[in-house]
Amino acid sequence: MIANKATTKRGKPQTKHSFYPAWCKRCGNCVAFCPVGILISDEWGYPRQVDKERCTGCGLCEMLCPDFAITVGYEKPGAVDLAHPAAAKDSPEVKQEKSDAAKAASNISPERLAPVPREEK
Amino acid sequence: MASSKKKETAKAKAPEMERMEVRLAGSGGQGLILAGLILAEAAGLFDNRAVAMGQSYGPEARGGASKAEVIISDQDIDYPLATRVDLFLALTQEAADTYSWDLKPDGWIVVDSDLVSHPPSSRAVALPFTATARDKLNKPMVANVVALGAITELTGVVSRKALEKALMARVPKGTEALNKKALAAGSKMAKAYQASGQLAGQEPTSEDV
Amino acid sequence: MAAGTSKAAGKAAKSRKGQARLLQGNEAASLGALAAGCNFFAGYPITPASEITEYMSREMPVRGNPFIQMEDEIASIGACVGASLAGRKAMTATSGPGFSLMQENLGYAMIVEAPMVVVNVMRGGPSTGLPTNVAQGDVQQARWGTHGDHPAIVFCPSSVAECFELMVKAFNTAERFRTPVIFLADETVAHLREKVILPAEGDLEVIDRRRPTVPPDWYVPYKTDGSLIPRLADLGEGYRYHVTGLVHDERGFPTRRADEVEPFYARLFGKISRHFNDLMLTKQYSMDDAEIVLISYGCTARSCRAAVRLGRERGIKLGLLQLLTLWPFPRQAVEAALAGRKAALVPELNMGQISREVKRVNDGRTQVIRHSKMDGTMITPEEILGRMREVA
Amino acid sequence: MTAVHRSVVYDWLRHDKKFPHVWCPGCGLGILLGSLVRSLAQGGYDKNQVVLVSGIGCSGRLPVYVDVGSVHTTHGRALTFATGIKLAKPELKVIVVMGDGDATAIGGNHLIHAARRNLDLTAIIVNNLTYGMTGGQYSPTTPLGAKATTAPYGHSEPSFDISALTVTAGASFVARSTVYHVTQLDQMLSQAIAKKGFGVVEVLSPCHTNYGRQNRLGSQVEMMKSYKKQAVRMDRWDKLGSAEREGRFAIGVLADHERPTFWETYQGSVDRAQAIRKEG
Repeated sequence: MIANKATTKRGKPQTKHSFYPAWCKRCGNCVAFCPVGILISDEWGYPRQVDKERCTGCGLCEMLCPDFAITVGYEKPGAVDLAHPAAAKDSPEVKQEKSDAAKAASNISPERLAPVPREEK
Repeated sequence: MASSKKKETAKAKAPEMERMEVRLAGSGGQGLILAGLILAEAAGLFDNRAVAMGQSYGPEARGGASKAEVIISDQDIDYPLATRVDLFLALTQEAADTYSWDLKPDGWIVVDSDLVSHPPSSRAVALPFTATARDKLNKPMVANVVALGAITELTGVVSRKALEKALMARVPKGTEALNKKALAAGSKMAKAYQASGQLAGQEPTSEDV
Repeated sequence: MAAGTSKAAGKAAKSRKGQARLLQGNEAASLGALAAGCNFFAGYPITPASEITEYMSREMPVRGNPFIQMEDEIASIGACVGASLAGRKAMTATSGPGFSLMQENLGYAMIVEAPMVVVNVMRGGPSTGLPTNVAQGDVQQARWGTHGDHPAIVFCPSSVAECFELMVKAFNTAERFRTPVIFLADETVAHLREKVILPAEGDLEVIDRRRPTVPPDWYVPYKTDGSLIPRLADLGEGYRYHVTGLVHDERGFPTRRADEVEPFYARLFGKISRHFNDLMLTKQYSMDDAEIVLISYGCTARSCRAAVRLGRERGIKLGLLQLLTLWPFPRQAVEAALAGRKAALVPELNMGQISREVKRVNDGRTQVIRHSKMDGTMITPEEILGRMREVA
Repeated sequence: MTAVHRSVVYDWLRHDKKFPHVWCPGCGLGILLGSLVRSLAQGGYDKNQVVLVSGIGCSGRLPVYVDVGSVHTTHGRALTFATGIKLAKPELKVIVVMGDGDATAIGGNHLIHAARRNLDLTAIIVNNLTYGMTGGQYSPTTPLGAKATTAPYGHSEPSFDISALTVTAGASFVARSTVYHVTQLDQMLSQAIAKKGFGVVEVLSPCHTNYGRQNRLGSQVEMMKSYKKQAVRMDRWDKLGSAEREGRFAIGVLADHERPTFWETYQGSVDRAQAIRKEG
């Protein structure tokens, strides 16, 4: 069934995250609840995938995204994600990237970025 | 006006009727609203006159004074409530007391002879509706129909035929014979009353007015 | 007696169309609704409107149509709006306290343009007031009861026959203009029984709402042609659109853009004001040579008719303008009725809710006098004639 | 039952209504919206046969995003409108989305009567323990002692248990879940929608903007993590003592039974009425 899909080193189908920054409100649900911890917030609070190989394709990030800003699909065979080359399990680069992003994100609270709409009933 | 109608028969083409106001009063549960409906349908649907009927609406379902008012006319009825009542029927003392303040001086006053000990006027015709229904027909609840039969016979407010048709259209199935009997009993007592000459000397005196 | 009544009513409903019948105002209103195609009823019992709810509970199941007694009046009108959007001709019936409760959802029906008929049988108020007595105190409430500025269409019968005729008119108006219509009766008329001759079924004009004819993809729910009345698609018919009580754009989605809000209100008012002439119903009695004119509505118009008759017998040249439409206020008819008269008397069972409108449209040359009564009983013809000395 | 893919939501969302939607970043309503759409798609319902009805409040804005017939009604009255729609067209799938204030305060009477009548409706009650849209006033589900803009010194009323209330009132199906337990939520919604009769799903959803901020519960992430700790599945809940239940709540199906719906019993009246009328 998944024969036409690219696979990881372990033979699982290779997933592909698509993010829609236009719909994303940078709430951080996907980052907080990814069971394998492969999503991070960038310095603006937008999510980004750092370890494609370990993605199980569970789709929790998609279901817990209140804004329909993530879809988890499958990589086509042979496709190369130039932005996120496959990274080893929390390699030093990934660790560094995660901590940089966390630092940047901590300075910007989501509430400040997106003012809370308020209206009377 | 009422006296001019006295001799009217069911078969004759009814003469032009000016506004005639009928009030049927009693206590809730005596079936006076139903009697009003039957009278109104008799006049409206079978005698083919204009008719309007109002009734008292109170919080009580049973007991208390209740009334139905039927306005009958050959013209359009403009004001739909009674202003000066031409024919007043009272089946209880309370109803006779409560609803007798706007009667026409020369109007008909008919009361139940047992339940109304103090009629609103000495001219009042007192007849034993309830007693007849209870003792002769064994159905106290048809007192209203007995009374309808009597007032129709006395006043000719509707034709006898129309009343009978209206009554048959309204009463529950299986009670037609009983109701016809009640109607006949009412007519009979009215005829007897007329025959007894008690109506003579009934014209209003200055004391009544 | 109850059994007898229902049996007779049921039999009558079937066989006696076009024949003389003795009907109560509430019954005639119900029959008018059925004749106009009413096929949904939700209500909550209240004196003096309960007879309508009872009548509908007998007739709707016979026709296989829904009847439901809801938990309150708010729910009743809510259900009616929902049913209306799903394509039904809906009606609810109530009296003052219930009508007060309905106001918010009446405004909702107004803004989403859901056709339906709301019956308010007026009784004495405010609050529980005089539940079984007659009054005409809800005239201005029917116009201004719900918040926000909006048009209102209100019909007011004065007889059992008019209960039937105006109810048919109310449904037709609601469907034609896509708007809730208020049927404002009073206790006297609602409880009054009169002989009426109902028109045969085929003789009635019955209007249905205009539904979209375009395929669903092309449907723009609140876009209109010249009539300003948008076409209404039934829910569940493939036209998947949005309905909201928020001010909305042509597509039905909430908007706060000034350039969309303004045209929205303009259309809401315009669709009614453009057809004023079809809406404003009046009747005239002895108006040709009248020196003093009575302007009245509802049961009080009956008192006025008697007063005209009795007055003329006594040499007073009285005439009557009866308002069958209270809102939009029949300004032209009232202006014409006032022109050249010595005086106008406006008898009503409130402290002057229509007389203030008469005064508003009066050009100032005619003396307008209000005659108010608020004791829970009707104004008698003699009371009206009693005011003639000060008028003349 | 073949599972539909998650991406089916994009077929059901209204793309002429501009996303991002109106809710705050991290609001659980977006998660519920996805879950609801997945459940509808999963059930194989025709978009043309689904009507979404809502009241007023943050939850009231939900139907506008779904490409079905959608009716955004007045505060607390969504169930009454839904009643009318359902009776007018019994073949429609009518789903009502309400907030806790909407459903249990101003609309509390409608809720219990809809449950009593057992109308064939699905009521989704989004419980965020507060009036979110109007700024965080207390609602009937705000816990005793919690802070609200109208309870600055702590709330002094006990709260409603929505699920228990609707079970008692006679709903055919009652379940509780949270937006954190999203896969379970999908299931509960599917079951409720498929259920003949009045189905209720109480969905706990964080309002970090108002409730969370006032009660120092942190962001929606912390609040959702607390759901994870507090929520106990029904089979385990039954075994807990009252002390262990303190500060926790059960999730799962609380009631699921067969009862005739209003429309079914009303057909009895229709048959009797028509039979009597035929006799004359």
